[in-house]
Parts: sequence; structure tokens; C-alpha cells
Amino acid sequence: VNKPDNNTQGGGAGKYGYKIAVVTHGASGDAFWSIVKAGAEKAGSDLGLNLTYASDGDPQKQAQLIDAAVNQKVDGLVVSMANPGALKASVQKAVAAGIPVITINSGGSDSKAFGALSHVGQDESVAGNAVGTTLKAAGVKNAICVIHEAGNVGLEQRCAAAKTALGGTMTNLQVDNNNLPAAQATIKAKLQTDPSIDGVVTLGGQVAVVASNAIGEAASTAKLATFDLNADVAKAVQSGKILFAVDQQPYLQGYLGVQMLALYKSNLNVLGGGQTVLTGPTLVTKDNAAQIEKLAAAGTR
Amino acid sequence: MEPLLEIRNVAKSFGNVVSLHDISTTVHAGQVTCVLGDNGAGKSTLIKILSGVHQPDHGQLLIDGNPVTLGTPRAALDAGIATVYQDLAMVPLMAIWRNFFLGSEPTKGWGPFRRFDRKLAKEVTRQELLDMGIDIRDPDQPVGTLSGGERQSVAIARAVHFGARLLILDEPTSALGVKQAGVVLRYIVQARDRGLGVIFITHNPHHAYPVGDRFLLLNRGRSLGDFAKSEIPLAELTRLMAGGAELEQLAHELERGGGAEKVGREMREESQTFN
Amino acid sequence: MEPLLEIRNVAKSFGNVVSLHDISTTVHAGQVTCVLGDNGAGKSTLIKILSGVHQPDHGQLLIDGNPVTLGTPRAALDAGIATVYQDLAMVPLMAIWRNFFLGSEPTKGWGPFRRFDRKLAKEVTRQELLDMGIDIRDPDQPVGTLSGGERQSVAIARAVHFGARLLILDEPTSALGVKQAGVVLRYIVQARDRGLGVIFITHNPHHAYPVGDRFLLLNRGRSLGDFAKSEIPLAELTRLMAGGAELEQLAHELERGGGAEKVGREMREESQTFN
Amino acid sequence: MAGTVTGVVKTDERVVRVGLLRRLLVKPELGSLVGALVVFLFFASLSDVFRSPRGIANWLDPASTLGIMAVAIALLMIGGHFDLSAGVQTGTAAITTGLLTTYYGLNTWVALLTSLALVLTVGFLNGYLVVRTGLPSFIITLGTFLMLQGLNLGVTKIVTDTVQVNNFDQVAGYSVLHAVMASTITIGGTGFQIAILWWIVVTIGGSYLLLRTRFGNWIFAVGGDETASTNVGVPVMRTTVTLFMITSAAAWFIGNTQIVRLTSIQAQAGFGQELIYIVAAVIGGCLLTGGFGSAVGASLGALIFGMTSQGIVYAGWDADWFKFFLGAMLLLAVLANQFVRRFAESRR
Amino acid sequence: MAGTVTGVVKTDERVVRVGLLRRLLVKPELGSLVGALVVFLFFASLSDVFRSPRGIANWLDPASTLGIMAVAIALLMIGGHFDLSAGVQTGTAAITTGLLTTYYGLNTWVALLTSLALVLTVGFLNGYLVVRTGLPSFIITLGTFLMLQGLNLGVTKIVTDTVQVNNFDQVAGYSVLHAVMASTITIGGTGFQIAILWWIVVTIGGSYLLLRTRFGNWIFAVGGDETASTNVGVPVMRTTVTLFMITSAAAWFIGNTQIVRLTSIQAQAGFGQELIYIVAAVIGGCLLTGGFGSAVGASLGALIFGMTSQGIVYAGWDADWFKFFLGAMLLLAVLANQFVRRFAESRR
Ligand SMILES: Nc1ncnc2c1ncn2[C@@H]1O[C@H](COP(=O)(O)OP(=O)(O)OP(=O)(O)O)[C@@H](O)[C@H]1O
Ligand SMILES: Nc1ncnc2c1ncn2[C@@H]1O[C@H](COP(=O)(O)OP(=O)(O)OP(=O)(O)O)[C@@H](O)[C@H]1O
Ligand SMILES: [Mg+2]
Ligand SMILES: [Mg+2]
Repeated sequence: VNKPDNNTQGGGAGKYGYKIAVVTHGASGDAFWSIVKAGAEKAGSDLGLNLTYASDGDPQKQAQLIDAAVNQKVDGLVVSMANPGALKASVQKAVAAGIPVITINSGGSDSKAFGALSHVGQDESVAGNAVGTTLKAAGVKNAICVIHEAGNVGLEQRCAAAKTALGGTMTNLQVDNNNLPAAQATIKAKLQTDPSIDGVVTLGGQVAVVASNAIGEAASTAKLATFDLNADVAKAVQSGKILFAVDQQPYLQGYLGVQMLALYKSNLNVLGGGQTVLTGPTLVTKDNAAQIEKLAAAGTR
Repeated sequence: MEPLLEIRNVAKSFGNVVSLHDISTTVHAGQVTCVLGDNGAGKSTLIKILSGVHQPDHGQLLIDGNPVTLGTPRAALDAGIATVYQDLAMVPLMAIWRNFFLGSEPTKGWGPFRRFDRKLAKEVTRQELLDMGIDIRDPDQPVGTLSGGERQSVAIARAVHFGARLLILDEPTSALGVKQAGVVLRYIVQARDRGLGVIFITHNPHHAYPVGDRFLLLNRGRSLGDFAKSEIPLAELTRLMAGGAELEQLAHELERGGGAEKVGREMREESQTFN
Repeated sequence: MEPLLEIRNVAKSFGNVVSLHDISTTVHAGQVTCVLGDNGAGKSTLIKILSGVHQPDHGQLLIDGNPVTLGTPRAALDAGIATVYQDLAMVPLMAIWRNFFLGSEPTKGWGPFRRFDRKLAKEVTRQELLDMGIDIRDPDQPVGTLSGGERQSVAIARAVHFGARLLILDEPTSALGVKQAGVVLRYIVQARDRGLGVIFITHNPHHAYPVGDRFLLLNRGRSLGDFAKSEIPLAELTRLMAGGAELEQLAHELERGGGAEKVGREMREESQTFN
Repeated sequence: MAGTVTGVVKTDERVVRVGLLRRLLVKPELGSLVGALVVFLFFASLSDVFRSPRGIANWLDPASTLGIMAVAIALLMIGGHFDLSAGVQTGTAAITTGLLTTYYGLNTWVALLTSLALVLTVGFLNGYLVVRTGLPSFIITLGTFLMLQGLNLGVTKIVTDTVQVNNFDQVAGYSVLHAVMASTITIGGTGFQIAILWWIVVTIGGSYLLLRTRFGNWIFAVGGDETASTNVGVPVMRTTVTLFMITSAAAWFIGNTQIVRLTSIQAQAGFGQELIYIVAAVIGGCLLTGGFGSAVGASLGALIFGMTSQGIVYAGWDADWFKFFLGAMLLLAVLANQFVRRFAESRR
Repeated sequence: MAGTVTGVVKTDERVVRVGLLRRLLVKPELGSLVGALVVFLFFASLSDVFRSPRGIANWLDPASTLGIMAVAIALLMIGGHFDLSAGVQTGTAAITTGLLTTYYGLNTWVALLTSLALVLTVGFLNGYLVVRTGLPSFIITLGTFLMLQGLNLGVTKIVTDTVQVNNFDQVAGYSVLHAVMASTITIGGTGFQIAILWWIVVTIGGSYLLLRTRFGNWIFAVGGDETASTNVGVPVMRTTVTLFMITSAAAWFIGNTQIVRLTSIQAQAGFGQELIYIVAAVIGGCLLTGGFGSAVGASLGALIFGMTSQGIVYAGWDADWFKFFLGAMLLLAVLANQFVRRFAESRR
């Protein structure tokens, strides 16, 4: 177990050596954001950068983390903006201090206005839209959307977009991400009470697995689709328990964000000329799940 | 003369335990009423009713002849009744002077700047305790670190300071040394002479008799009688309290047992003055 | 004869408060040592050192002539020392019988099926309390709902039951009625006659003198003397404890003040037998 | 005059007769029993699936996991302490077992014993620090809670590069583990989780320990008055440390049940559950200040919680309001509980 | 023989002289003062930005918000109670103000007053229920915590269809609000948040209230021994309810500061912060059991927390281990605190 520790150390010998800070709103331990972090760190070690990653779901605290990075006079800043208004002042302070900023994942519409160079990824609603559309095509009319963290902006956006695209009924169900057996019982309870449910949308790989168990135990025929990947999801997609998974390629969001800063700092390049760089969504289905499973197990997909 | 306080047919049960049954007595201004009785007789229960801690199940309290309801200790205090509880009612972590004035803090200043007059409080506390013969080393010492008797003295000094019309003391002398006990008795007399009514609970007839004007005897929650001093001599009071015959028998028993004769004899000799 | 317990030059301070200074005395098997003194004299501190609650800062304890360290109350109990603490050491929410056997529960059964012998515990508790003249209504009653004196009786009954060699009682009679106090004295004598050493703390010379063999007098943390019974008559003991002259003066003062003459006179008359 | 000194007084005029019903009323678990009945009837009237066998099997499932932890926490709370790290310890135990087997190829049973030893050490440290420093357990276990949370995540990420441990179904002996910890028992056509059985065993065991053993007596004593307990020779340190270790052992069992059932475990498993354990114990009549409570009560508390959290789904209420209903239920339950207890005591 | 009965004994041979230093040592806040120094020196040695003016301004910012709440919670804890709903109440206050202005077009000042009235009502209910039922505040406020969490989410979603309230910078009077609650004060070229000023004011006010007023005396009394306080006539109900309402008022201030600064507020704002408030108060020397503590100590606790959470970033430690470091810091802080206190007391 030897992973290069590129957080605290300066970069690979003789490479760029820039000090880059990534500040996101993802909770530590969140599967999606751990892949973003992995991508950013890989870029850091590939390019020989001095990279720090910090995150806090509370917008005020995220803003304070950005301020701390600006104080440290980093050479570049990667920020996810789930709550653009809240970060506006801090991001603008960074820009004013001459620090190039790339926004990732969310906040694309405000990116330019705040003075960021570019935006990588897209709002959650794009992925949600993909899920809704695909489920609709599969004939789903009455679905539930399983929210595993109450009040999380990103999760709500995913459900809302999926609902719009689906057209039929979609109700939200709340479960506790940190007690998955209980989450399974809750999903099962929902399926038992309403046998007409023919679709289940989960918003994370871990919940997808228990949802597929719940569907089995409740003897329901509901089709299951999920956001985000992990090895178990890839396996379940192969075996047909999960219809498909939508992948926003979080690894790319982390990697490209950092890479673009390095390119800008060294060569004043801006990928896409400042246009939003899309990273997805891609669908993982029976066809491609087998190859992706290994990558997911390695924490890069 | 209208009695300061009259207790009429008061009764109190806790769940299935009958603590007090049909108790009546009176307390006159400038007089001391002693409540005497065995352990568990209901003495503390009675005074907790008088100080607003418990509500009686039956019966009435009258102050100056008017029926009153003492719903809270505050109400009792406002009616001029100050109590030294057997379990003392002190906050162990708080400084002595803060405990002394707790619930009746002197203030100075005005409006939003009205504040606790700490200097006055410390001074009064120190002085009142000195008057009792307790020289506290540091009024900022938490009450929890005082000895049992020192704590008792603080509680008494507080009640004496705040007792406006009626002073109630629940076994104030039991934890005290001889000297301090003497001081407490003097306080009782002084309070009486100032025209206060006093209710004094004790196990010691030698403490009760010199200062008491009335004697209420309780046994297992019931009244054994409510006597004026003129109606009952010290010997009779001692006998009633001590369960005279029983004590005789005890001394007798001790005498028979192994090496205990001498004690038995001594105890019997003492049984008249026995506390 | 080798003393059961010897205390040699023991001293103890709490922070900046010197509670005990250079105290020595002995307790022989089959004898009663009384510790007397004013409030705050350090009596409770001394017995807490003997029962393993506090460690002395200086000095030594010897049992049967061998120096011992009583690091915990358990160690003291194992050395056969049982104590009735002034603050009783009871758990208010627990039933009487559970408190009685707390820390020394009888068990039956074997291995993983070894369990608390509840029947035995309840029976013994009931019987021991009956022997003290306390007829508890329900051994399942939480100790917290007992009256002060009832609680005291439970603590004494427990110590007597478990005291193997040395029994220590810290003001056991102060909260008790006359009858119960008599019973406690009888217990002390019985324990003595069974060959136990007893340390008995009290403010009451009339309780101390009949049963005591040695008298240790403390004042403000220092020893005023350690007397055998033969060396000191009751009157002298009373005088030493009461601070004789002061009491005289008190009575005198009372006499001068307003209506307090009579009390003053009575108190002076009593001052010899005064408790 | 009172009776003679040594005479046996047969009846005591001060004691009013107490009926069986009234004696029942003062038990700490009564309030929660009533609460459980009310909650059951309430949801049963709203949804017939809720009261059907498969509905019952469904809500008994989360109740059982919670119940096992709640009994352990109840013992600890009666002993006067909290354990905020209990939830995260379930994760620590499962992650340790999972990593040791799936990533380091250790023998399954050795891995199980290792993870047990690890959480027992955590429990020991919790208890030892609490007793030695005299600091409140709330703050000590908050410290271990945060540290374990960090450890669970940090170690999982270092070893697996992801935030979860997978493939536990491929370890040797999985089928045995599954049979013991995660199989279902079919009664009348409905499958019930075996954890329900363990729950019943733990509840009975906890009650026995509390009420019938000397250790149980010490638990009440240490929680009721620590100084008094020390003074009469109760081994306070040993009792307290053992209680924390019992909690850790329960967390070990629950954590490993979870990894066996799901075949995977996430780094943040168990986080936030500690409050729910405490809630269950308190609904079940445990005093937060120690010295009072029961194992059966804690189990009933878990049952109420399980019924409520699933019942809301069966009743089809809006998920956004879930927490609101939960809070209202909790308040109602404890208020009713308290009301029954007060009533019972006044009638005693 | 002792001195005469009424004689003034000038010196007491039993009292060893106490130096000023030693007297300082017994203050509840001393341990946390030492802790704050140690934490500062530690991170200052790791990062020079941390000790630069802009670094200090940065970590004073989270410390100030936390500190204001910590002082209120410290008062409550000295009074013997918890408030688990305090964190969520900040969200409730901000969401109410935000929705009333941006969605219902209410006058900003009226909306502010309305949200104040709302959270004060919550505080009143918390206190009233705690005193009336005699249930532990932990469980009562856990109930309101859950209910408010549900309400915040449910109401926000109904009104906005999302989980946040935006555009607060477009309400009338925003600039005034911003100046009062969220502006920065430039000292020596570095901008300091105005909240730091408010924090200092609140700390001084809290200390004054506790130590110099009769209400402060009641707070200590109610937390130290409720029965004794009742018996000597302290208005226990009024004191307790007021303490809960003070906490609510602080939550109102902090919540509205947040919506003013961020111009938006999330439905889950404040959730989870309640534990941190308590941690800060405890690091600052408050006893969890009530009756002991100080406002200054709580502020120092907040300072330690703020320095630690930002210091970890300045030191460049891996975020995955953040919680681990935090837990270790907390444990070290309270252990050091306790050690100092013990030492001080033994020297007293
Ligand atoms: N809160 C209560 N709940 C239940 N029983 C109680 C309560 N308070 C008192 N009792 C019972 O009422 C009876 C009378 O108690 P009380 O304290 O009044 O006696 P007392 O005369 O003051 O005794 P002592 O001389 O020992 O102080 C006792 O048997 C006691 O157990
Ligand atoms: N834990 C402690 N911390 C600080 N001071 C203490 C402590 N315990 C006792 N003291 C002090 O030591 C002195 C002796 O106390 P102790 O309790 O031994 O007196 P005592 O002789 O038992 O008095 P009483 O007759 O009132 O019970 C007192 O002044 C008391 O304030
Ligand atoms: Mg009494
Ligand atoms: Mg003493």
C-alpha cells in the first residue's frame, strides 16, 4: 500500500511545481468527490504540482477555505460552486489577487461572471436529465428517487431534473446513507406499500446496491437506475440488476481542472477558449460495464 | 392574640406512604414552637409544607388568620417565612457569599445597569458568619468544600438574615459542635425576642426545652399531642421523646450482656438527661 | 498488647487548607476510641484517611504493628475496616437491599451462572434493620425516599454487618432520634464486646463517655490531646469539648439581653450536662 | 408510642396497599411499552401492509440492529456514561474485518478476532480516559468519534483508493458468517432476519446482567453515585471500562453483521447513529444522568424508532418532512412515557 | 482552644498563602487559555501564513461565528442544559428571513423581527418543556432539532422548489444589514470580519451577565442544584426559559449574519453545528453537568476550534484525515485543560 503522497510534498522533480488548491463542497467520504479528489491528485503527481485538496459542505466554511488558499498565495485555484452566491466574494478576491480560477462540477453559469477562466463539467441537472430520458424510454411511469442525504443541493438537483425528463410521477424517498441496512428496509417498505412503482432512481453507488437488494426482497419488478459508479454497481449492471448507471466522469473534473491551471500558468492556454468543458454524462450499461468495473474498483471511475 | 401561623388538620402522603396525618398546631409571633419526634416521624415533611416545597393533601395553613396557599418556596419567602432545610439547600459549586444571597441578591445601579452588589454581599456574609462564630477563610470558597457543620452554619446565618416573620429550622443543631449549637440557640432566642415566630425541629429535649414555648410531638406521621410549655415539664417531654420505658429496657439489656454492665449502668443513670 | 490500628503523625492538606496536622492515636481490639472536636476540626478528614478515601500527606498507619497503605476504600474494607460516612455513601436511586450489599454482594451459582443472591440479600437487610428497630416497609424502596435518620440507620446496619475488625462511625447519632441513638450505642458496645476496634465520632460527650475507652480531641486540625478514659473525667471532657469558659460567657450574655434571662439561666444550669 | 425496639411489626399503618397493576407502573419500561403499542396501533390503522407479516418483518429488521446497540448503550447510560463513538465503531469493526480479508487475505476468523480486539481497545481507552481524567464521557467519546471517523476514511482511502470495501462475499467462510449473522428465518411464509433473534437474546442477557448479577448492581451504583460507590468498595474503574467494552463488542457485532449482509462497507458507515442509540435508550426510560433504566426498555425504544421510521414510509408521508415527523414522534413518546411514570409514581 | 465566639480572627493558621498566579490557576478559563496558546504556537510554527495578519483574520472569522454561539451555549450549560437544536435554529432564522423577504416581499425589518419571534418561541418551548416535564434537555431539544430540520427542508422545498433560498442581496436595506453584520474592518491593510467585533461584545456581555448580575447568580444556582435553587426561591422556570431564549437569539443573529454574507441560505444550514458549540464550551472549561464554566472560556474554546480547523489547511494536511486531527486536538485540549485544572487545584 504505497500511494505517492503528493499532498504535502512538492511535485515531481523538475516539473511545474505550482501550488494548486482544490476547494470543493463535497463531504469527505462522499464517493463522487473522492473520485474528483483522486483525479486532481493524479494530475498533481503527473504534472509535478504541489496540490492541496480541502472541502466543506457548508458554503460559509467553503468560502473560508478559499480565503485560506488565497492567503497562502497559491498559483491556481479549482473550486466547485454548488452555492455560487455564497462563494462570489471569495472567488472574486482570488481573481483580484491574480490567482487563476477554474470552476468544476457546478456553478457553470456564474463561472465567467466571477472571473474564472473556465468551467469543467456541468450542473447535476444535465446528468439528471439523461437518467430521466433513458428511464422514460424504458417505459417507466411511476418512479421513486432515493435521496440519501437530506437537503443536499446536488442530490435535489439530480432528482428534480430526472423528474422533469421522466414526465410521469416521481416521488422522493429519504434514507440514511450511513445506515444502509435500514435504508434497504425503507426502500423495501416503499415498494411494498405501492406495488405500482416501476422505477427506482438512486443517487449514489452505495445506495444503488441496497436498492437492488430491496427490489429483489420485495419481489418488485421496478427498473433501477443510478447516478455514479462503484465496482458493485458495475457488477450489478452486468448482471442486469441495475438497468444503467450515469457517470459524469468526476475523475475528469478533478484532473482537467488542475491540468488546465498548469497549462494556463505555463503557457496561458485555456482549453475550449473559455467555453464550458463538458465531462459527461456517459451511460454505463450492460455493454461497457465489464471494462469499467476494474476502473471503478480502483477509484478512478 | 391572633397566631402568626396556624396549621389546621394538615395531611400529606407520598404515593402509598402516609407521611403526615391530621396535624394541627399554632405559632405565635415572639414564640418558639418545637417539633419533636422520632426519625421518619414526618417533621421534615411538615416544615416542607410550611415553606412551600410540598403542597398538603388536606388541611389548611393560616397566616394572621387568613387562609393562604404557599405554592412555591418563593411564595413562602415572600410571606416572610425563611427555612433552614435539613438537606440545607445550598449549591455546592458556588461561593459562600453567592449561596448566602441566592434568590435574594442585593442590587445596585439602575435599569440595564442594575447589577449584583458583590461588595455588599461579601461583607454581609462575612459579618453574619463572624457573628455566629464562624470565621470563614475565604468567602469565595465553594460551599461544597466546607465541613458539614460549617455548611449548616451558613444556612442558619442565611435564614436568620432573611427571616422576616417566621423562622423555621430543621434539626439545625444536629451537625453542630457544642459551641455552635449554643450560638444557634442564642439566635433562636434573639429572633423570638425580635418578635419573630420560630419553628424549631430537634431530637434533643435539652435544646428544645429552654427555648420552646409550644411542643408538637409527632410519631409515625400522627400527632402525639401539642403542648404549651406550662402543660409539660422537661422530664415528661424527655420521657415522651425518648420512649422512656424503651430506654430503660435498653439500659437493662446492656447490663445483662457480657462486658456491657458498666455502660448499661451509666446509660441508665443518664437516662433522665440522656440525649 | 499490640494495638489493632495505630495512627502516627498523620497530616493532610487540601490545597491551601491544612485539615490535619500531626495527629497520632491508637485503637485496640475490643476498645472504643472516640474522636471529638468542633465543626471543621478535621474529624471526617481523619476517618477518610483510615477508610482509604484520602491518602495522608505525611505520617503512617499501622495495622497489627505493620505499616499499611490504604490506597482505596476497597483496600480498607479488605483489611476489615468498615465505615459509616458522615455523608453516608449511599446511592439514592437504588433499593435499600441493593445499597446494603453494594460492593460485597453475596452470590450463588457457579461460573457464568454466578448471580446475585437476591433472596438472601433482601432477607439479611430486613433482619439487620429490624434488629436496629427500623421496620422498613418495603426493601425495594429507593434509599433516596427514606428520611435522614432512616438512611443513617441503613448505613450503620451495613457497616456493623460488614465490619470485620475495625468499625468507624462518623457522627452516626447526630441525625438520630433518642431511641435510635440508644440502639447505635448498644451496637457500638456489642461490636466492642465481639472484639472489634471501634472509632466513634460525635459531638455529644454523653454519647461518647459511656462507650469510649480513649478520647482524641481535635481542634482546627491539631490534636488537643489523646486521653485514656482513666485520665479524663466526664466533666473535664465536656469542658474541653464545649470550650467551657466560652459557654459560660454565652449564657452570661444571654442573661443580659432583653427577655433572654431565663434561657440564659437554664443554659448555665445545663452547662455541665449541656450537649 | 412506637412498637418495641426489636419487635416485628407485621403491618404498617403508613403503607397503603399496592395493587399489581400499580406496581407494574413504576417499572422503567412501562412507559415505552405503552408508547410502542400506541405507535403500532397508529401506523397499523394507516396502512395494512404495516401490520401484515411482511410489513412486520420489515420494520423489525432495522429495530433489531438498533435494539442490540440500544441495549448496550442503555447499560452504559445506567452506568452514567455516553458513547458517541459507538456508531462509528460499527464502521471501524466492519472496515477492519473487510480490509484484512479482502485486501490482505487474512483468514476470516483471525480478521474477525483482530477487529474485535481493535474495537475493544477503543472501548477500553474510552473507559480508561473517562475514569482517570474524570472528564465527561460526552467529550472523551466525542474525541474518539472524530478520530475514528478520520481513521475509517483515511485508511479505507489509502488501502482501496475508494471510500468503500467490497467483495466481502468472496472471503472464506462467508456462508457460515451469513448463516449466523444475516440469514432469514421463514415463519408462515415471511422471512425474518436472524438479527431479530440475536436482539431477543441480547435483551434477555442484558436484563439478566443488570438485575441478577453483582456486576449489574455495580452498574446501577456507579451511575447513581460514583463517590458513594467508590467509598463502599465498588470497583468503579473496572465497571466503567467493562461497560465501554460491552458497547464496543456490540458495535463489533453490528458492524460485521452489516458487512456480511451487504458484502461491502463504506467508510462513513455508522456515523450519526450514536444519537439514535441514545434516543432509543432514553425513549426506553433510561435516565441521561445515570443510575436508572432497563434493557427491555431500550429494546422497546428501538422498536418504537423502527416502527416510526418505517411507518412514515408505509403511511406515504412526504419524505421532506420525515425528520419533522420523527422529531414529533420522539417528543410525543418521551412525553407520554414521562406522563405514565409520573402518574404511576403518584399512585404508588 | 478556638478564638472567642465573636472575636475577629485576623489570620488563620490553616490557610497557606496563595499567590496571584495560583489564584489565576483555578479560573475555569485558564486551561483553555493555555490550550489556545499551544495551538497557536503549534500551527504558527508550521505555517508562516497562519501567523500573518491575513492568516489571523482568516481563522478569527470562523472562530467569531462559533464563539458567539459558544458563549450562549456556555450560559445554557452553566444553567445545566444542552440545546441540540441551536445549530438548526440558525438555519430556521435565516430561512424565515429569506423566504419572507425574497418570496413574500415582506419588509426586511419586519421579516427580521418575525424570524426573531419565531426562534424565540422555539427557545421558549424548549425551556418550558424541559422545566415542566423534568425531562433532560438533551432529549427535548433532540426532538425540536429533528422537527426543525424537517421544517427547514419541507418549507423551503414547498416555497422555492429547491433546497436553498437565494437572492437575499436584492432585498431592501441589504446594504445596511451588510454593514452591520457582514462588512470587513480594515486594520493595517488586512480586512477583519465585523463578526469578530460582535464576538468580543458578546463575550464581555456574557461575562458581565454571569458574574455581575443577579440573573448570573441564578444561572450558576440552577445549574448547580435545581432543588436547592427552588427551595431558596430562585425562579427556576424563568431562568431556564430565558437561557434557552438567549441561545435562540444568538442563533437568530448568527443565522441572519450568514444569509447576509452569503446572500443565500441552504435548508440544511447549521445542521451538525450544535455539537461543535458544545465542544467549544467544554474545551473552554464548562462542566457538562452544569454549575461551572465561563463565557471567556467558551470564547477561547471557539478560538481553539477555529485555529485548529483552519490550521490544518494551512499546514497542508490531507483533508481525509481532517476529522482525525480534529479529534486528536480536542482530546489533547481537554486533557491539557484538565491537567492544568487539577494541578491548579492541588496547589490551591
Ligand atoms: N419525597 C418522598 N417520597 C416518598 N417518601 C417520602 C418522601 N419524603 C419523605 N418520605 C417518607 O415520609 C416519612 C417522613 O419523612 P420525614 O423526612 O418527614 O421524617 P423526619 O421526621 O424529618 O425524620 P428525620 O428525623 O430522620 O429527619 C419517611 O418515612 C420518608 O420515607
Ligand atoms: N475535599 C476538600 N477540599 C477542600 N477542603 C476540604 C475538603 N474536605 C475538607 N476540607 C476542609 O477541611 C476542614 C476539616 O473538614 P472535616 O470535614 O474533616 O471537618 P469535621 O471535623 O468532620 O467537621 P464536622 O463536625 O462539621 O463534620 C474543613 O475546614 C473543610 O473545609
Ligand atoms: Mg427530617
Ligand atoms: Mg465531619
